[in-house]
Amino acid sequence: MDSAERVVSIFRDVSGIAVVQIVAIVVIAWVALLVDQRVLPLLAHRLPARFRLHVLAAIPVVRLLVMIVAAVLVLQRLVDPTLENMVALLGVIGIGLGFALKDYAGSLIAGTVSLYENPYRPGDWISIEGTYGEVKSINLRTVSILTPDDTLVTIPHNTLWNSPVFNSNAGTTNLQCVASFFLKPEHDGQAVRQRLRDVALSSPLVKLSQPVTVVAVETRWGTHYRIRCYPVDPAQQFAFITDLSERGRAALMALGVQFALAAAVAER
Amino acid sequence: MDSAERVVSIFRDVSGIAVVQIVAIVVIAWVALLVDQRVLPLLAHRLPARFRLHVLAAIPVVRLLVMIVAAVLVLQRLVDPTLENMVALLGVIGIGLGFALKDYAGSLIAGTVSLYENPYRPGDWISIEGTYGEVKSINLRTVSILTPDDTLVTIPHNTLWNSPVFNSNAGTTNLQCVASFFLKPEHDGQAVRQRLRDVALSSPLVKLSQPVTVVAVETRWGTHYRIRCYPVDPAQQFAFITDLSERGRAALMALGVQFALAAAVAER
Amino acid sequence: MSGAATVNGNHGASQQDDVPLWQFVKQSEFRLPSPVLDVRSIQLGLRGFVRGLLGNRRESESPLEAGADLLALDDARLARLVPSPEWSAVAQALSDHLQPWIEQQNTHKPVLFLVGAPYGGRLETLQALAQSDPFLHVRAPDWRAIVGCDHRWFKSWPRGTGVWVLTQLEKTCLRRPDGLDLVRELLARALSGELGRGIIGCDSWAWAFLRHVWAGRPAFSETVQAFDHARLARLLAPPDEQHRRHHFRQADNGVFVLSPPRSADSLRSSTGFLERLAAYSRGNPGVAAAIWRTALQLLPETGVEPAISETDRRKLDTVWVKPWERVVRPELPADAGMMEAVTLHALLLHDGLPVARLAEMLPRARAQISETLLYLAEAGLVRHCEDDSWRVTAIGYPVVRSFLRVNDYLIDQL
Amino acid sequence: MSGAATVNGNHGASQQDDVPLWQFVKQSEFRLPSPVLDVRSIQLGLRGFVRGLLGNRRESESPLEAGADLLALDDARLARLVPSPEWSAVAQALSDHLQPWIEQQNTHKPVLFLVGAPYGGRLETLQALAQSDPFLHVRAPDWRAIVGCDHRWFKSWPRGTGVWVLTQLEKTCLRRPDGLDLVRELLARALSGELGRGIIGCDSWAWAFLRHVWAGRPAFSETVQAFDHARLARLLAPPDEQHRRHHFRQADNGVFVLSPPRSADSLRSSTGFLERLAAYSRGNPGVAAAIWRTALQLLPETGVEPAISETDRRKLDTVWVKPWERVVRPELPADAGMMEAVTLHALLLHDGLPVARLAEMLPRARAQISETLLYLAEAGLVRHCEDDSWRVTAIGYPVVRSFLRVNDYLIDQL
Repeated sequence: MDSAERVVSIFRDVSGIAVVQIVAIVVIAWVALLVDQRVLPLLAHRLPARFRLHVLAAIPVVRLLVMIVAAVLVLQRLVDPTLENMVALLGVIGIGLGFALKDYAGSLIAGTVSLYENPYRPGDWISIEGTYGEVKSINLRTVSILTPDDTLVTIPHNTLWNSPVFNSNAGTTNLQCVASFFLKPEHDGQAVRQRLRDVALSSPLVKLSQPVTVVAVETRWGTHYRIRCYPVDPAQQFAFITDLSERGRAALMALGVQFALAAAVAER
Repeated sequence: MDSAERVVSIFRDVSGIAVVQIVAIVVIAWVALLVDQRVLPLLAHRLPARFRLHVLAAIPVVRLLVMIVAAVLVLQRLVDPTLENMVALLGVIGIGLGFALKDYAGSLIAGTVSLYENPYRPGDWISIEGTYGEVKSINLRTVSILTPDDTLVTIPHNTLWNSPVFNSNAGTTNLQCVASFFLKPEHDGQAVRQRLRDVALSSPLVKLSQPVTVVAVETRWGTHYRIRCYPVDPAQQFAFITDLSERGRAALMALGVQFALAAAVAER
Repeated sequence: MSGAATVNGNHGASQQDDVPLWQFVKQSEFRLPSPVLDVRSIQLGLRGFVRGLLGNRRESESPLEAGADLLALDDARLARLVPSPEWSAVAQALSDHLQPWIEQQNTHKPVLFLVGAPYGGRLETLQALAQSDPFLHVRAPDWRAIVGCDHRWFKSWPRGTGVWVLTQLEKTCLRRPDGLDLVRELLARALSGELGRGIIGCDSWAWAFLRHVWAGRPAFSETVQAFDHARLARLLAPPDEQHRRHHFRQADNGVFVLSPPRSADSLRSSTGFLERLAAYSRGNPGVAAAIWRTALQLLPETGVEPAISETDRRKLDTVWVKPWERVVRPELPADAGMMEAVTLHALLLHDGLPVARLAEMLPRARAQISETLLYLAEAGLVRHCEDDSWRVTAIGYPVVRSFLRVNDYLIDQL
Repeated sequence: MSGAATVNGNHGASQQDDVPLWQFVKQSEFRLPSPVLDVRSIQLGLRGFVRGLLGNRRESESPLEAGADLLALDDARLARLVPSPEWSAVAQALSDHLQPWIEQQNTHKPVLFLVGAPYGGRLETLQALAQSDPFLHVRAPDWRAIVGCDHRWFKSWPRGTGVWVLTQLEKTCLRRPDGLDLVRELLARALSGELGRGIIGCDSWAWAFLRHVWAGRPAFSETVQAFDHARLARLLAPPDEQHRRHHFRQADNGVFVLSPPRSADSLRSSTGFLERLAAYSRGNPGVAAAIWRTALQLLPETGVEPAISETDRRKLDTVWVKPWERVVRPELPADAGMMEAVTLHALLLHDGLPVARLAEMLPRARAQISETLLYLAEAGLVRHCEDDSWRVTAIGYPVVRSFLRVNDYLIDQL
């Protein structure tokens, strides 16, 4: 028995096929889909806001269920449900699915690799393709990041293959924060640096077990000072930078140095 | 026995399949996943910060383990675990995986090439696609760079194929630092240059076995001086530039020259 | 200076041991009392757990009548039973310990630091020392002098041949950007020998912070050695009164907590109470004494009964000590967060601060800081002192320290 | 000037060798003592290793009674046993060495440089030379004159027909942006012959640094040749006292470290100690003498014993030398980092500096620099001198040099 004959033999004899039944199934499924697509949204908009989202979320699920049930019922009427037939059928479907699932499988594998390589862990503050936030959960296919704007970003693990991952704390609670100051060049650098160091040391949120450094570099529009230090809790990084900037500005004003301001050009 | 028959024969007889067992395994796995996803995060948020990250990091690992165990247990009940059967099954899975692992393999090969070509070694300060930092480790698929902001960047070796790699010290401890000064053109150039050379020579962090040079170029917003010299330790490059800028500014102010400030355009 | 100086100055006649009561050692030789994890306490804990499950109380063991109400002691009684150490004697011991350094004109050690945890007795010892003869007392600067980095303070430095004593280095700085210059100047002058020879006392929390300000190492710092249970027993033993001798027995089983002096009427004299007290207080004598005070109870004196039996007499002279599990220690409120942490941390770093100073340091409004302080005071963790500053309480210090530790704040080394 | 001038001026009668004790050579002819890697020391090391494995001590070899406590020598004894060289005689040797240059009116060599490592005797020799007759002493400028590049210093240059001597070129510059102009001016004037003929002494560290400031080559620089073990033996041998002759024997095996003068009572006269001392000190006589001093020990004199036997007499006159492995040499603290390195480097470049000058050079606060200095002083690497400046100690110099070398700082060539 060669393979072509076997494929044909899977199907029942034409006499056995209940055409009427199949047509009925298709029509009923079509009506159910119509109801799902049209009636549920209308219903949802009449419900209070709490339920609306749940009802709307149910629409695609119901659609998928209707389709699967219809397909199974039709197949049952087309194919003789012996074990051999089912296995062969599943094999054919499997190959098709395989191609369709290539990207999904890639993400799943990337997810597995990410567990081994640990470029991000839940609780890390990472940046992928310009999106910065805290890793909330690592799912099978994706990683969920909560940005400081409280936006949940779902990024497929796939991006791992070709994009760098910036991890600010890499599994520890040490997350460096940088506070910048721009001054006109005519000032006492040593005094400014010492004072900015004191600003960091005297912030109540600073983690003193990590180093505090102040670096300066001369730019075209003035001297750019950076305080590099670590907050006690990574979640407080923005409050910490705010505190540093505030104290730093006040301390520099008390020292009598002048701030350099670049004339900015709006890009957008 | 041709291939179709073999595929079928892999499966045990229907009578042998413990459907109840399989359902039980799936249900238990599902409950375990639910506990993993819901209970562990709750637990983590009650723990002090030190433990929280470890517990959160365990979630996806636990999930993977549960899934693998469940899959193995189910397969065991579906498939007769003879050697032939297992090889055939793994072969099918292997082909699927092969497609998905295309990118992974590419990175692995690039990693091997990088070991031979040495564009970066651990300890080098490199810049790839705008990310500057010290190479911390070279892994199979990626290279890990620690930026001055203490951010760990994981870059796939893949980028090697299409992007240039900037290596500042190339396996030595000689890493050139540049300190810039912008002056109004009305000044004694020779005195300024001599003084800036003395600034570099008198920095305690300078590596005197490497040359110290001072170059100047006239720009639209004034004279741009650059001190080029090497720190004793590449890790101190920012402290070194800070020290040079500070001494340089003080020395230039003592000389009575005026700094030029460009009406710069803010980039961001 | 090698080894350790001793003082046995709590009261005249007491157990003469090999180990001195107050030991002064280099900071690197500081050893915490060993944590209590011996077989006996696990045994006891298991037995208690099983009893708790079975629900039977162990009245049988208790030497007290069922339902006897024990009362907490009033302040006068407490002062008699748990007297504070004689600081002048401790200061004498410190002086003896430092004698080699004082005599040897070693120019590369112009100053010595004495670092001690809050309530560890360091401040009182140095205050007593500064009053004694070859020592000169240095007054702490005003807070305005700190903020302004007022060098006139150095002008008023005591001159003379003696060794000067600055009792509180933590009161020469404020943790704000303009509050660290004076202490830096002080350390620069002191270490270069410009100010002569001196002893600088510093709170262990301020010391940990100042090491970052100044990048110093604990090379020249001495400290009070932690009190283990044996030395705690000697520290807490009350002086004998004229005819009454006090017995300290544990309320649930009658075991003598402090071994009865000069008598052997009980074979069991240790309950693990003092071991746990030493471990919990990290050998800090002030903290241990404060917890000890709250653990003491008396039977109520039932009026004037003339025909009181000898047994009852002894019972009245017996001070009952609560079992360790029932000693009420303050706890951090469950919702304590960043605000509570930074407030407590600031109080510890400065060894107490008034609200006005706190408000200049913390990035919150003064009303919110006051509210936090009252909330913490309610929990028994801080108190408002006579000089208008707020301090962490002795009894709350261990729990505050561990709260700050688990939240990654900078903690002290002692 | 060809060859090398000699001086044998340590004490009158001693071994007359072909090699002079103090040799002055061109810097290019400077040769370090050969490192000790001979067969014998490997043999000894192996034997010791095997003995260590087998666990048997070699008390049998020691000429001392077991348990005999050896004492370190007091300063008076040390001064007698290890006298400092007679610098006037060394200066005479230098003068003789320079005679051809002084006589020959060679205009294209107006100045000569004498470069020497710290403690190498260069400074003392030049100071003695400047006192002797045809030489004129040039005073070093004040630090304010250096920073201000004050040309009045040249006005006060000694005039006359003699050769002037500037003993410390390193004291004419400060390593700060405004501290290098004066030395540049000085070198320009001196090399052009404007100042007449002179000898400039320079520390080897400052010399290495000034070569970068001035882009000079070591063309006219002379130096003191390194002392190998043979010359060290002659340098360290004490002068004979009236009736007592001292023997220097190694404490663990009794071998004579310095060969006993005019006697042949021991065939073994070398233990490798001096070879190692020469290699470790890089032939620097000051450093070698400092380490030698710490290695000497005596048996305690047990009161006045009249009936002392001849053997005992000799034992008392014997100075016991610790084996090289047991000579305590200072070490860099394990946590020494950038701050320690830059501090030590600045001290070496300027051959000692006060704290105030250091603070102007290093990018740290004064308190931190003071603390670092005290920390290094504790480790025995620096000391505070009478003129308020801090210097690297002779005994700590080798380890400081190798610390700076492995950390890639600029080191000297000697």
